[in-house]
Amino acid sequence: MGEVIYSAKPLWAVLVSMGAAFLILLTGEKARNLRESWTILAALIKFGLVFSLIKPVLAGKTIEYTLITLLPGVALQFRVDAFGLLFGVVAATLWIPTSFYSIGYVRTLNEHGQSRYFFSFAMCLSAAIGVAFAGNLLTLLIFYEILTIATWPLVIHHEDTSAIAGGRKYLVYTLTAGCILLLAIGITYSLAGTLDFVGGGFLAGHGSPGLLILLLTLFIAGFGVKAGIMPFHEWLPSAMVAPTPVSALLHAVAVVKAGVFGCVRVILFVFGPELLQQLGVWTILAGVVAFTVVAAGLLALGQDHLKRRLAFSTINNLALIILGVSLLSKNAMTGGILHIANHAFMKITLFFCAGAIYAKTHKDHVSQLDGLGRQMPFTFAAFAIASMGLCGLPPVNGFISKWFLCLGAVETHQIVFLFVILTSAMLDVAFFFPIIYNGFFKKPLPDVAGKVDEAPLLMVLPLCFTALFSVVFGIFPNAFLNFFNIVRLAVTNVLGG
Amino acid sequence: MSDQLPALIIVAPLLGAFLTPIIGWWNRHLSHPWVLMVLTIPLYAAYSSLFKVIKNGPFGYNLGGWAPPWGIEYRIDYLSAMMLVLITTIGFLAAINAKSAGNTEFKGKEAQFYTLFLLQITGFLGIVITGDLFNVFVFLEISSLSGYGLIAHGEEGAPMATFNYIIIGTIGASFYLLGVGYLYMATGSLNIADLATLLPALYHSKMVLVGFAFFTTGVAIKMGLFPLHIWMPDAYTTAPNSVSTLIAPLMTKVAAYLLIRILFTLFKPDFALSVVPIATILGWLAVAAIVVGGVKALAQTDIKRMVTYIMVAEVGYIVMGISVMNRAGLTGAILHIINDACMLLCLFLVIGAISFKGHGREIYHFQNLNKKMPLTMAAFVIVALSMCGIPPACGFFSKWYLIMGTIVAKQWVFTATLLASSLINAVLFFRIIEKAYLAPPEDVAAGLDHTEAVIITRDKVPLTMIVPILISAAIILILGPLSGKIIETVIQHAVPAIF
Amino acid sequence: MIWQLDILLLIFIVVCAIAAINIKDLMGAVIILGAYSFFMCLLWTEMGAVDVAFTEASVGAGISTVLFIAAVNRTARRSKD
Amino acid sequence: MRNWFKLISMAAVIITGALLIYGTHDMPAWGDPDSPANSHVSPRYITEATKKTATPNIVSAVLADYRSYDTLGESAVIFTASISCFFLLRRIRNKEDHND
Amino acid sequence: MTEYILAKYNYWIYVVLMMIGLYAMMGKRNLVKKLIGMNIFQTSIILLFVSTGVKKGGATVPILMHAGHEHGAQLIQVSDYLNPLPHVLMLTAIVVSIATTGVALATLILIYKRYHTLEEDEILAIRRESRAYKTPRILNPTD
Repeated sequence: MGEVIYSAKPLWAVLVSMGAAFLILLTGEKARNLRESWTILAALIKFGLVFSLIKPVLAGKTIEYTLITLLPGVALQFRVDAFGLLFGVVAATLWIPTSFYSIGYVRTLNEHGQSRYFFSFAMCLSAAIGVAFAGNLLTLLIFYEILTIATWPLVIHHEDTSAIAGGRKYLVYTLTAGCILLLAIGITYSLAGTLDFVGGGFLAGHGSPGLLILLLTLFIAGFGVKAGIMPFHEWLPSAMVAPTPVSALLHAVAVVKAGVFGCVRVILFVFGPELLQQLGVWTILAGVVAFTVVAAGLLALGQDHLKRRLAFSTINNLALIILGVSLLSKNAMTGGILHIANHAFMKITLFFCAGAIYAKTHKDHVSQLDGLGRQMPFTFAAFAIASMGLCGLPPVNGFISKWFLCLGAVETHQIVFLFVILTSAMLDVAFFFPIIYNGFFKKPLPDVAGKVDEAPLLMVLPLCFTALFSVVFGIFPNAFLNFFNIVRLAVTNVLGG
Repeated sequence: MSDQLPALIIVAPLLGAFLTPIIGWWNRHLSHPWVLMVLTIPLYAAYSSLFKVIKNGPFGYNLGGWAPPWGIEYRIDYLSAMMLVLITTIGFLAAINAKSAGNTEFKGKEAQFYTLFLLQITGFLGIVITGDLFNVFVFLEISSLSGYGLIAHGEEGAPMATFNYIIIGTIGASFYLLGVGYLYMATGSLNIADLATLLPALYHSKMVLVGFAFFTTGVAIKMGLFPLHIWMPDAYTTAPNSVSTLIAPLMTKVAAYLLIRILFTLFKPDFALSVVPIATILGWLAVAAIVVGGVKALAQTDIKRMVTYIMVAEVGYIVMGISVMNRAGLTGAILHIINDACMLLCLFLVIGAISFKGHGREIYHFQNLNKKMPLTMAAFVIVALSMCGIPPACGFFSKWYLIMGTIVAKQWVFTATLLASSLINAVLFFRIIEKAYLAPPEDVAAGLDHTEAVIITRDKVPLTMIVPILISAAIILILGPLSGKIIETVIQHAVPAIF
Repeated sequence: MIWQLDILLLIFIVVCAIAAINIKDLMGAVIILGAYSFFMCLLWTEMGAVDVAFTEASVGAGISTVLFIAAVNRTARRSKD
Repeated sequence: MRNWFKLISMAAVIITGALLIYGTHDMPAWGDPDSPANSHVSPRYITEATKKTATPNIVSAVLADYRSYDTLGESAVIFTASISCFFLLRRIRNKEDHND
Repeated sequence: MTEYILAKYNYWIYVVLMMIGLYAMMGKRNLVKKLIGMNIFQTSIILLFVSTGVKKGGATVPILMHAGHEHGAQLIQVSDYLNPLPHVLMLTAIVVSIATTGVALATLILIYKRYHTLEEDEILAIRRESRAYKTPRILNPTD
C-alpha cells in the first residue's frame, strides 16, 4: 500500500477539538465571545491539519500514528488512507461553516446551556475525526462509542418531554448497536487475531461461511443503526428534536456518516469484495438497503415537519451509499463513496436552510412555507440548489455520484438496482420540488413579510457557502479538496490495480 | 530496607493501628494526618515491590527467618504485587476521604475509627501477601472483624445488617478453615507453594475434593457470589459512607483474588479443567449473579443500594472471567478486579460527597445536582460511562477481555449475559444522569429555564472529598488506555502458562 | 486414651450442644454452652492438647460465657425458639 | 414462609454434613501416627524446636517463633475486637447520657 | 467394618456437632441462639483440627522432658510427642472465635437498644415498617 509516514498529525487533528471542548467548558457562559472563538479556532486548526494530509495521501502514502497498545496485536492506532481521509476532510471542512452557523443560531434563539452545546459539539467532531482516521476496528469502536455519548446531550438539548424521549430512543438504539459491534469485533479478533484494516479485507480464509455471514449481519446491524438502515432507522427522525445545527452537521454528516463509514469499512476493508462475492451475500445486503432507499423515500413524502422530511431523505441517501458499495463494482463503489462527500454538502445546506427559516420565522412545517421564498430569497435559493443536487440534476454535485451509481448498477447487470436508484431520484423530486415551488410561487401566508428579511448573516453566509460549493464540486469534482481523486484512490486501494 | 519490604507492608499499618488510639487520645485531630502518614509506608512498599517483581520476578520473604514449609512465608508474585498496589492506593484515597465524613459520622470517636480503618487495610494486605493458608485465615478475620465494627456503626439498619454479615461471614471463614483442615489432613502442610507441589498426586482424594469445595464456598461467601450475596446489599448500604468507600471496593476483590489463588496456584488449572466441574458451576452462578444483580439494581431507587446490587453483578463478571478457563477470560477477570475496584471507589466517594452535603440518595433527589456539585457529577458521569462499558473508560477494556474469553470458550449465553448487562447498566445510570443534568420537563413546558427556575447555590465539597473523587475519576480514564500496558507487564505473568 | 471415656465425653458434648440451642431460656442456654465448652476442654486434655485446653477453659468457657451472660442480662432473656 | 426457610437451612446443613462425612472416607484413621498431618512438617518442630528456640514446650516454641506472625495476627484480632466493641458500645452510653 | 467405624467415629461426631451449630446459625430466629450455634460450629472445627494432632501409641503432650540437657536433643523421638502444629493453630482459632463472639454480642446490644427484641422476624417487620415510612415514593409521571 505504498509508503508509510509516521506522524502525529492525525492524533492532533483528533485532540484539537477535544482540547477546545475543555477550554469551552472552562470558559463557560460568562465570556461568550472567548468561548466561541475557541470553537472557531479549533475548527480552523483542525481543517488545516486535515488539509495538510491530502497531499501525501494522494501521493500514495499512508500516515500512521500508534499511540498505545491495547491488546496483543491491536493498538490505539491512527492510519490515514484515502477512504478515511475523505470522511475526515468532509467533517473537518463542514465544521467551519457549522461553527459560524451555530453561533448565529444559538444567539438568535437565545438558547440555554450553550456551553454544554459547544462542548458536546467539539467532542463529536473529535470523535468523528477519530472514526475517520482509525487504523483498526477497535480504535474505530472506541471513537464510535465516544461519538454516541457525545451526541446525546445535543439530542436532549431542549430538555422537554419529546427531547428526552428522543434521547432515550437514541441511546437505546445506539448503545445496543455498540454492544452488537463489540460482539462482532470480538468474534473477528478471535477468528483473525488482528483488527487492522486492509484494503480488500483480511477475513478471507478465516471461519466457516455461516459464521462469516452471521458476523457480517452483526456488523451491518451494529453500524447500520447509526446509518439508519431500515429497520434500525427509527431513532433518526426522533432525534430531529435537536437544535438544527446539530441535525445539520451530526445527522447529515458526522454521526450518520460514521455509521455509513463503518459499514463501508467493514464491507471493503474487513470482509473485502472477493470474500463477499464468494459468500454470495452481497445481493441480500444490496436488497435490504435498496428496500430502505425506496421505503425511506416514500415515508419522506408523508412528512409535514420539514426536518423529519429531511431526516427520511437522509436515510434514503445513506442507504444509497451503502447500496453503491455493496454492489461491489468499481463504478458503483466510486459513486457510493463520492456520495458520502456530496450528500454531506447538500444535506447540510438543506438543514441550514431549515434552521434559518425556523430561527427567523419559527416555522418548521412544510405546509407553513408558502411564499416564504420572497422573504428569504437566499435561503430558498440555496435550498433549491441543494435539492436539485439530491434529485441528481446537473450541475450540482449529486449528479456525479448518482451517475456513477447508475453506471455501477448497469455494470453488475442488476437492472433492479438501476431502477431503485432512478426511483429514488424521482421520489426526491416529488418531495423536494413542492417545497421550492410553494416557497417561490405560492401566495404568501399572511404573516410573511413582503420584503426581503433574511436570517442573521452568521446563518445565511454559511448556507450560501455550502450551496455554492455543492455547485462547484458538481462542475469541478477535483476542486480544492480533490474529492474525486481521493475516491478513485480509495477504490483502487480496495480493488487493487 | 528494600529486603524488608514485604514485612513492612504488614507491620507498618499494624503498628500504626496499635498506636492510633494513643495518638487519638492525646489529640483526636492528629489521628487523620497520622493515618495518612502511616499509609504512605505500605503505599511506597507496595509500589516498590511491584517494580521489583516486574524487574526480577516473584520473590518470597521468610518471616523470622524460618524456611517456608515450617515458618510463614510472604510471597509476592505478579498478582499479589498488583493487588497490594490496588489495596494501598484505594486505601489511601479512602483515608483522605474519611476526614470530613468520618469526623461527622464518628464524632468523638475518630481514634477508634481510624484504628479499625488501618486494621481493615492491614487485613486486606495480609490476605494478599501471605503464602500460608492459615495466615490467610487470620488476616481474613482481622479484616472481617474490623469490617463488622465499622459497618455496625452506620445508619438505622446497620446493626442488624452487620449481625447477618457476622453470621454469614463467620460461616464463610469457618468453611475456609475447614478447607484448610481437610487439606492439612491430606498433606500435612499449610504453605501454598508446598501444597501446590504435594496436591497433584492427591487430586482424586475425597478429602481434597471436600476441602476444595469448602474453600470455594467460603471464599464465595466473602466475595458475595450469588446466591451467597444475601448479606452484601444490606451491609454496604447501611454502612457509614466513609466505611463503604473502603470496604465495598476491596472486600469482594480480595476474595476474588483468593479464588484465583485457590483455583490456579494452590490447585493447578487442570484440577478445575479435568477433575471437578467447578468452572461450569461458577460460570452459571456468574450468569445468575449478573442477571439477578442487574434486575435487582433496576428495582432500587436508593442509589447506594442500587450500587450494591451492581456489585453483585460485577462479582459475577469476575467469576465469569475465571470460569471460562482461558487466557482472555482470566486476563479480563484480573483486569476487572482492578477496574471494578476503582469504579466502585469512585461511586462510593461520589455517594459519600452527596450524602455529606445533605442530599438524599433517592433518584429524585438528584434533580439539579449537576448545578450544585458539578465536579462530583462529572466524576459520576465518568464512572457511569465506565460501568456501561463505553471507551475509553476502563470498564470497556475488562469487558472486552471477558467477552473475548466467552467467545473463545464458545459460551454464547455468557456473552449474551455480559452484553445485556452493560445495557442494563446504561439504563441504571442514564436515568440518574438525566435526572441530574436535565431540568424537569414540567419546568421546561412551563417556560421556566432551569437557570431561572431555581436559584442554585453550589455546594462546597471539602477538599478532602473532592480530591479523591477527581483522582479516582482520572484513574478510571487513565486505566483504560493503559490496560494494554498493564496486561503486558503484569497480568500476563499472573495467568497460568497453560492457558 | 480410653475410647469409652472418649465416647462418653463426645456424647455429653452433643447432648449439651443440642440442649443449648433448644432451651427457651437464654440464660440457661448460655450456661449449658459453658458446660459444653468445659466438656470440650476435658476432651482436649484427654487428647493431649493441654495448651488448647487451657486456653479454651479460660477463654471459651470463661470469658465467652461471661460475655454471653452480660449480653443476655442487658437484653431479653426469653427466646421464642 | 418461616417453615419454608427452616426447611431450606435444614437441607443446606444436611448437604454440608453429607459432604463432610464423604470427605472423612479418605481420612487417615483416627490417631494414626503416620498420617500426612503428623509426618510432613511437624516432625521437624518436635526434633528441632528445643535446639533452635530453647523452649521445652514445643507449642510455645512454634507459636512464638516458627509461626510468630500468626500470633501477631492473633493479638491484632483481639485488639480489633476490643476496639470494635468499644467503638460500637460507647455511643450508646453517650446517647443515654444525652437522653437522661 | 467395626474397625472402620472405630477409626472414623470421632470425625462423624464432629460433623454432627458442626451440623448442629450450622443449623442453629441458619435456622434459628433468636439472635443469641444464632451466636450459640456459631460457638458450637467453631469449637467443632477446632476439635477436628486438634484431633489431627493425635497420635496413638504412647505419644504424650508436646512438652519435652529432657529439655536443658545437652544430649537430650538426640533422644527426641518424633513418635513420642503429639503433633504440635494443630495445637498452635487452634490457639489462634479459639481467640478468633471469642473475638467474633465479642463483636457479635456488641452488635446484639445495639440491636436490642434499637428494636427492643432479639427475634429476627420481629426486627425485620419493624425495619420494613420504618423503611416504608421513611422513604415516601414521589410518583413522577416521567419515570
